[in-house]
Amino acid sequence: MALLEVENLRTYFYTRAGIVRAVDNVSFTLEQGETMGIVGESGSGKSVTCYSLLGLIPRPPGRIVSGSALFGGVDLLSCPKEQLRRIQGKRISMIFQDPMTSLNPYMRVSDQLVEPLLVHDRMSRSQALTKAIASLEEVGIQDAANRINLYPHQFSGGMRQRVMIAMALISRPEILIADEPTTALDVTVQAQILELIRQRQKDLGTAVIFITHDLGVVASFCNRVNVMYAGRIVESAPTDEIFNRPMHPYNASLQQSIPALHKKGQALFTIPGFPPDLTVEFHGCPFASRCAHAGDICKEQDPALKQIVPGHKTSCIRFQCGEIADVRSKNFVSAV
Amino acid sequence: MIKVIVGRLLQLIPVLGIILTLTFFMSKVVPGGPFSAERQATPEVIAKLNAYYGLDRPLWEQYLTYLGNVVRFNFGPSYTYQSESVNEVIARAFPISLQIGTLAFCIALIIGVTAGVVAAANKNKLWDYFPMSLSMLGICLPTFVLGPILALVFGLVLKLAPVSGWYGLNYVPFHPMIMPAVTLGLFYAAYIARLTRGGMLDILSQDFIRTARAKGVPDHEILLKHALRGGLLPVVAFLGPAFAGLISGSFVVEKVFNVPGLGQEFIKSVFNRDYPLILGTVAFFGTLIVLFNLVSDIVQALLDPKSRK
Amino acid sequence: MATGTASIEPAPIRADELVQGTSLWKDAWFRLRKNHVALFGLYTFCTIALLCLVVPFFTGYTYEQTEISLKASAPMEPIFLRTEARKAGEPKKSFIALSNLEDEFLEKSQSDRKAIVAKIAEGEVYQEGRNTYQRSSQRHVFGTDPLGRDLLTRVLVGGRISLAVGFAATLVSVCIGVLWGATAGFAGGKIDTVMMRFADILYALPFTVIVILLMVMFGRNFILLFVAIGAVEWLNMARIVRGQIISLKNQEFIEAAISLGLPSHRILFRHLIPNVIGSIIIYATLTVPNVMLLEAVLSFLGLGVQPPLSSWGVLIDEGSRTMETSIWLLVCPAIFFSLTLFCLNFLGDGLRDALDPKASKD
Amino acid sequence: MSMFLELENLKAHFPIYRGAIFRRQIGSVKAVDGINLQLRKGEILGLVGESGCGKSTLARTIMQLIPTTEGAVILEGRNLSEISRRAVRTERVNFQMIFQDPYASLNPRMTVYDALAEAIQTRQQFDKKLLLEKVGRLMRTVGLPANQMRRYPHEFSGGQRQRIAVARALAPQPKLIIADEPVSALDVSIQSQILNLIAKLSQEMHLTMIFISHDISVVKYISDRIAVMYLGRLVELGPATEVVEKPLHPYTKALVSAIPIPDPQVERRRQRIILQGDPPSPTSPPAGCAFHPRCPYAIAACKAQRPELEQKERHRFAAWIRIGEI
Amino acid sequence: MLGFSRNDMKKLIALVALLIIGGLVLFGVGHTNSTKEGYSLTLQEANKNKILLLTVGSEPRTLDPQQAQGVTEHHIIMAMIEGLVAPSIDDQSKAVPGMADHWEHNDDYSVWTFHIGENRKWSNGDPVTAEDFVFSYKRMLTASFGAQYSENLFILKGAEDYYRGKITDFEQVGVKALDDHTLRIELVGPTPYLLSLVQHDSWLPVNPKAVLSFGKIDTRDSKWTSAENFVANGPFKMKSWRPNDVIEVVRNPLYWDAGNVKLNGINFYSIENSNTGERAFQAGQLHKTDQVPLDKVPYYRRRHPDLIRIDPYEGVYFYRINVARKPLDNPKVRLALNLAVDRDAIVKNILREDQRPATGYTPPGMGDYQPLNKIAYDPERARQLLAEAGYPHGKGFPKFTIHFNTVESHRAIAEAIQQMWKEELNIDVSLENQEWKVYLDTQNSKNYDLSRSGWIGDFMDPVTFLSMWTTGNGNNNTNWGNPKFDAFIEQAARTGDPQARLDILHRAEDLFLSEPPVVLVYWYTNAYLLEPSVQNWNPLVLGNHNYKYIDLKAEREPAK
Repeated sequence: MALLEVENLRTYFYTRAGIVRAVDNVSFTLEQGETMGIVGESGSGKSVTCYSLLGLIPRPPGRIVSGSALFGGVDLLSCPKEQLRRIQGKRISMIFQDPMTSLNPYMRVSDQLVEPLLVHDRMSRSQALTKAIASLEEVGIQDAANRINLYPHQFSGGMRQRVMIAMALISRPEILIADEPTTALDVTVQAQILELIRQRQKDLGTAVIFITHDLGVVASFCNRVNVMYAGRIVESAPTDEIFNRPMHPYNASLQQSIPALHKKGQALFTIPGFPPDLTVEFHGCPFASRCAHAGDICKEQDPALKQIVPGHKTSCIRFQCGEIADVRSKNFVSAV
Repeated sequence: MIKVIVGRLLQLIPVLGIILTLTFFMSKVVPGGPFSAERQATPEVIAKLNAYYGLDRPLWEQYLTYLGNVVRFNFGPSYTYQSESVNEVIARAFPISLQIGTLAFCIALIIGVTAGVVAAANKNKLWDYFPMSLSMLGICLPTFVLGPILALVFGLVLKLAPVSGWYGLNYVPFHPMIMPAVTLGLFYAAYIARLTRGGMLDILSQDFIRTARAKGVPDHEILLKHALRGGLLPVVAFLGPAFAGLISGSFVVEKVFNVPGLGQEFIKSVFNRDYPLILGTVAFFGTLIVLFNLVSDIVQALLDPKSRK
Repeated sequence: MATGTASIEPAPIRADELVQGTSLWKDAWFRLRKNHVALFGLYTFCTIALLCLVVPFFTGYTYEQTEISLKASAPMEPIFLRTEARKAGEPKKSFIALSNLEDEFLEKSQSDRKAIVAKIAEGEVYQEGRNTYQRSSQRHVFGTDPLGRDLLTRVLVGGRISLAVGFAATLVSVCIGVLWGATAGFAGGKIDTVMMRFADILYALPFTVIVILLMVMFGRNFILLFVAIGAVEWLNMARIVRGQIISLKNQEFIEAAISLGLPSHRILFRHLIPNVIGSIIIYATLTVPNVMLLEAVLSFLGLGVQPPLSSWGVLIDEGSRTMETSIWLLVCPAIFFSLTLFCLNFLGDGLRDALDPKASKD
Repeated sequence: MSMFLELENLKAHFPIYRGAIFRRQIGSVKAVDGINLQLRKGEILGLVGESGCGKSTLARTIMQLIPTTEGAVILEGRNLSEISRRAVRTERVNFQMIFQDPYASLNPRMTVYDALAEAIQTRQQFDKKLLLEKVGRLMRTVGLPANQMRRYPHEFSGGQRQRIAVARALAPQPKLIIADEPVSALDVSIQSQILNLIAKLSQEMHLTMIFISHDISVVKYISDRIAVMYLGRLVELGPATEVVEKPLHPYTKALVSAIPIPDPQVERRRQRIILQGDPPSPTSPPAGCAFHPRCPYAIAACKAQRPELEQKERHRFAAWIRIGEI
Repeated sequence: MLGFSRNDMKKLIALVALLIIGGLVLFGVGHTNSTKEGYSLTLQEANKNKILLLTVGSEPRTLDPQQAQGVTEHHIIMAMIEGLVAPSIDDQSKAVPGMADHWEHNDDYSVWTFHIGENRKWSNGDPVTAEDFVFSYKRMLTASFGAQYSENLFILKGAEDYYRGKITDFEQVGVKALDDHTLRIELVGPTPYLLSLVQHDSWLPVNPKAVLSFGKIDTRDSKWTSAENFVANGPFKMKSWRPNDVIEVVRNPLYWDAGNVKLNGINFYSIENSNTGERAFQAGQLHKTDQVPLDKVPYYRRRHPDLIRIDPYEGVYFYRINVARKPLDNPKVRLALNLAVDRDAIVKNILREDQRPATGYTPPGMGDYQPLNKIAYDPERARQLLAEAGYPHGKGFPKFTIHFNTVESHRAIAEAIQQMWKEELNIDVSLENQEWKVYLDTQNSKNYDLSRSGWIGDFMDPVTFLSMWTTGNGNNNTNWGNPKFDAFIEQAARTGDPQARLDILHRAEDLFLSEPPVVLVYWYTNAYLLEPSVQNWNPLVLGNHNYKYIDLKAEREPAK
């Protein structure tokens, strides 16, 4: 049985401008110990998906409209608050994008580190502290015994993200959700952090849901990738497949527009237009208006994620029907 | 830290210098003298009195002499209290204001912070509007209305506390300072409630609260452990001036409950043209404000690790 | 510029084709409209202001017109006309309230008094000595004050004064505070240090002192009252504006404006100040009730407006003294006063939520 | 030949004070510490480096938004650091900046029309009708529908806002544009639109540009030459493709290597250089070569000697003492 | 947002409750011990212990009788310092022995001899001697001391010359200690009202030793009046003085008539706000208030007539008219203004304390002097006079201003009068209230049109009211002056026959009121609240109560 099974998750935000369908019918499964990437642009619903799982959707205005997320027999979306709380930080942990704001600036690092242990394991403070120092050392912070008493602002960005990781992993969770953990960091530090997460995952056997907008990071890091667009998963496949055999035009276009693949002077491949306004209810494929391959059917029929080859699903209707075989844009010549 | 404190204390010197200078000349410009009375004394008597207190000398000379005395912490004799010096007046009246102020401060803090926290935790729900409306009463009714009403209800109807004066414990366990303090405290509670609510809402929308929730920290712990410390920062910034205000600005309450505090003393000194006492109290209050601002800055620094050095 | 980019010159733009944007103000207004409490505050406040402005013309009384024989009469209390025969000249007419008839017939027994009053109330003319009594059609919705003046009119006219003081003083404080704070914040460096040090010193002056000294010094001039209060209240405004300006100053759009070579005054007035107006409005909304309270305290100290003009502060002060005997003298102005403060405070809080850029998403 | 823009030993230091009463300077943040650069007209220079390395400070120093501590910014032969503030103001139309955050770089209280009209009028006053026309044309140039000009920035998406920002920078018809991370806040699919726009416009209008980014692949795509900055100093300078494909300085190597490539096979094969630790603080930079604490090739001499930017090959410069050795 | 679970709410409330209770306990405990010693009193306890609790209004500025200026000080000093003679229990025109056992005077009342009793002692044990009085009067007349009431002693022969430095030898002043127990007073003219005069603060003795041990004879801010240093010769001596709160006096065992003193002590509270005082009275914290809030008067009269007392009082309330200003320089205008004031209505509707409408200037009760009945409400005549003065129907009458100090009743009266003149005479008047000292400044510098005033008599003789209106008198302040009036006053001072003297004063006042520089309003009464348990508190015109007669009924009074 899969570790986590999410089905038909819908999370809407009821705002003044209208109902934002931030996550619209998302289903996926996570296996033990695997690293699953969720890729998408900002506003595609990748963070909201994970926040929904941990009950972190601010309500109002957010509300989980439907769906289930089975984790060890418990439905995370409908279980009592208290039960969910006992899972949060204990069996499922999360690290966030911005280490500058995600640590409480008014509390010592030590107090924040031991909190999951105190809250969940009823450990004594001194015991918890020993464990916290050990976990800080494990994420590569030297002189942990002293530095644990500092405040977050006394750490650099990379160090803070290490603290976040230590804190998330301190109670050895089964799932780690990493929400763009490297986006706010410098490229050189980003590499360190990725390496660290990879390392810790190997040590602890934790399953990781890795949220990012950077296809490059996905390529180096994940076993399996879900590509999200406009609140839906449009393609889901093992990493190699995603890159070598894209089955959704959006995925393909994303890869094609990366500057590194272009020659100087050659115009970059662009996806025309903008992502759709999620407050407007629309029919058909949300990507249709920007898609080079779109046909009439795309605007009429609601797409559904379908498995094409084992482990590889796409929601592209025309691909499903076999109308197109290569979703890549023709007028693009790779430089690589 | 100590350097900062010393620096701030040294700032007192120019601040007081300017305050005293301003007040000195301002009070001299005000019409009416300390010795005018309904039954007018003869010009000779007035002249004698002016000579006695050195008020016949040129203004700049009076000013210089005064500054000279102030440097030696001698604020001169009071004209109103003929057997007391300004220092003695302050020494006897200030402890009373301080006691009332402190109690009022505690009341304001308890009511205000509680109301603010409850309101912030229930944003835009009944438990937001209810405590906020309740605490708002304190600033919607002037103290000189709230005071008599409290006196009427608790003093005359319920007979729980004396309605006037400062002479000990008539009604155990209620002390005569409770009612003035409550009146005063309610006024500040409203401000504190509002600041707490704002500060808490601000903190509660921060990313690190989300982190704490992701850790599975229970709600009340998030509120009291994670949010309160940062949420109270704006309150602390307000407390310095507020405490100074509580102590110096309590004259209305002191008048209503006939408490012999310094606030009343100050107002009287202005009405009596008791120049030394005006200057003395103004200087004293000025010092208090500077001091309490300093204290609130220190507390802020203690609460906010980022500003600590 | 961009010559030859478009091979076909597009048709000229017509003004009516332009899509009109919704400014942040409109946006904030939409948010405010969602906030029922704030909206209630706004509407109630407007209603009160409108009442104060218009109704005194229609009450039939003026605020200073005394009817001293009437004394304090309760709201809607029946009022009798007493006609006193005089030795020479016209008979003298005066009004008397039902409750004050007791004074007139003090020596009579209670049952006698009751009978007489009932008779007059039914419209009969009652004669006693040189006086005749009959029911009058005069009505006082809020009753009258001890000098027999119509309380409704006085409360509403007093409201004009209080609101005028509140707003004028706030205006003064906004003008000084914004200019001072914006200049200090924008100029920065030594100018900033000097200007803010000066404000610090004023801040350390117990501010009620200054107002009292000013009031004592210059008498009870109406204009001066709010100038004095405003001149004292601007300090906080200056601090807030300065803080905002400093944080805005480092924003990229200000750097962009500087990069365009715009003159300082244009940057200040076109780019910086419009962006702090939100804070200014919020703080101003909260200053108005503060000023009104301060005016009330001054009234309590006997430093308020000149009689026979009154303000809510004066009326409440008078009313609080007669709390036990004629409670309406306190309640009527206090309701107006408290309601206004309540509304302004809630409106201020609502505005804070509405104008807060962070809240712009929901 | 005289250069379009010359930076001569440009320094921007921020003093650090201590003490409440007697403030004394106890040091300075050397955000920009002696930069020498020349740009030809029409050239696009890419500037890469991590956050805090002084890229943005350099940009603002050139823009005269931050006073220069030392050195000179010479634009078309005029030393901007020496002329009066008033003169700088009139000079500003000639150099414009595009900022990183399209949400912060536009005045939220001004409509697009107001913002662009203001920028256009810095060079010349126009009557209302003509102005409307010009704003409309400008909007079309950057690919925005002209009928949207009465709207406010918050009504546009991030990409559209960045287009407005580009339009505003172009409005005074500048000769030099400094683009400070113009695409790093944007989504991948939008990023390429803006990059295309900037590339197209700079070519058409023959703009000289300094393009700042932390993403070496973006810089490589858009610029003619690349300058790599580390802790306020240039460590490498050279033609774009060469610098990326054959980096000379170990820091450049690390930067190139740190960028994940969206190809799992390549990623798996690739030998990555993972630098240790964080970039040091510019308050107290390490002695000698600032990079030595993180450098995998550091030797004792690196601690002692601060290498200057030297020409190593044709058009290529680097500041590394072991350049011939490895 | 975060929702509060019920459990959390409970915890929070418990925490808050704990804090509040903790705070209260802390403060309670902190104060229980410090204030035990007999300082707290309820009315029943006070009755039982015979301690009178009363308020005297504002805080006294000093308890040095020779510097005292006001009624407040006087009421407290009365308890501790006794003059040559003392007030009687119920008749202000009579005097009972004080320090003087008996006394006599010559035929024209210009030389008086007081015989000081043998058993008269200061509270420090010293005997009271005639020399003490001489010292006291010398102190009063020492110019550098700056006593406000020095003038009161100018009726002593040579006193004014000594004060002005024309003579330096005090021996030449008309006060002599013939021996330890005989004091002879020589006056400049006949003074039949001397016995009333010497009860005034300015004539009270002080203990030379006490005064001189804390300074020189002319030291003003001397410490001798503080609680521990005060030397009394009256029925009570000082126990404690907490400024702005309370002055406690207790029975003086060395007082010559100590056996007849009924009370064990008096607490004089200073409660400035009359509403606070009234609340304190209601709450059973006071036996007597100094006044009744204006609006409470009808309430008490109707509901608790047993608690409210309204005594006649020797004072007149009027407006000063600045006769230097047009058109107020015209006596007809001034008379018209007087005649258009409906005093009855003011007294009946605004003040309601049984004040009498002032028909003349000098109030009733000044010995045998009959008050004048000259000014009445006669709007018809007022209009006529105004027309004669050139302002028919108030046409062309310039707008003028009434100045008054900030007190509610002043305002109410001014507002009423404003309205009356508007209605009766069609004259527009504006009001300006001023803070007390500014008001005094305005009045003293004669920078006003009309200025509210009042005058309280110091002793039982019309002179205390009329002498102020002589030309250029420091208390005149109206620019009014009439040589004829001055001559009358001068003549009265030289007349020894009491009746003839009063006639002259009558004629003076009549002249004064025929061209009045004042607008008369009313003659004062003194309304106050008094617990029925207080005995022998009789209405006295000057309000001088000899506290030794006052007693308290120990039993519980009927509930209010």
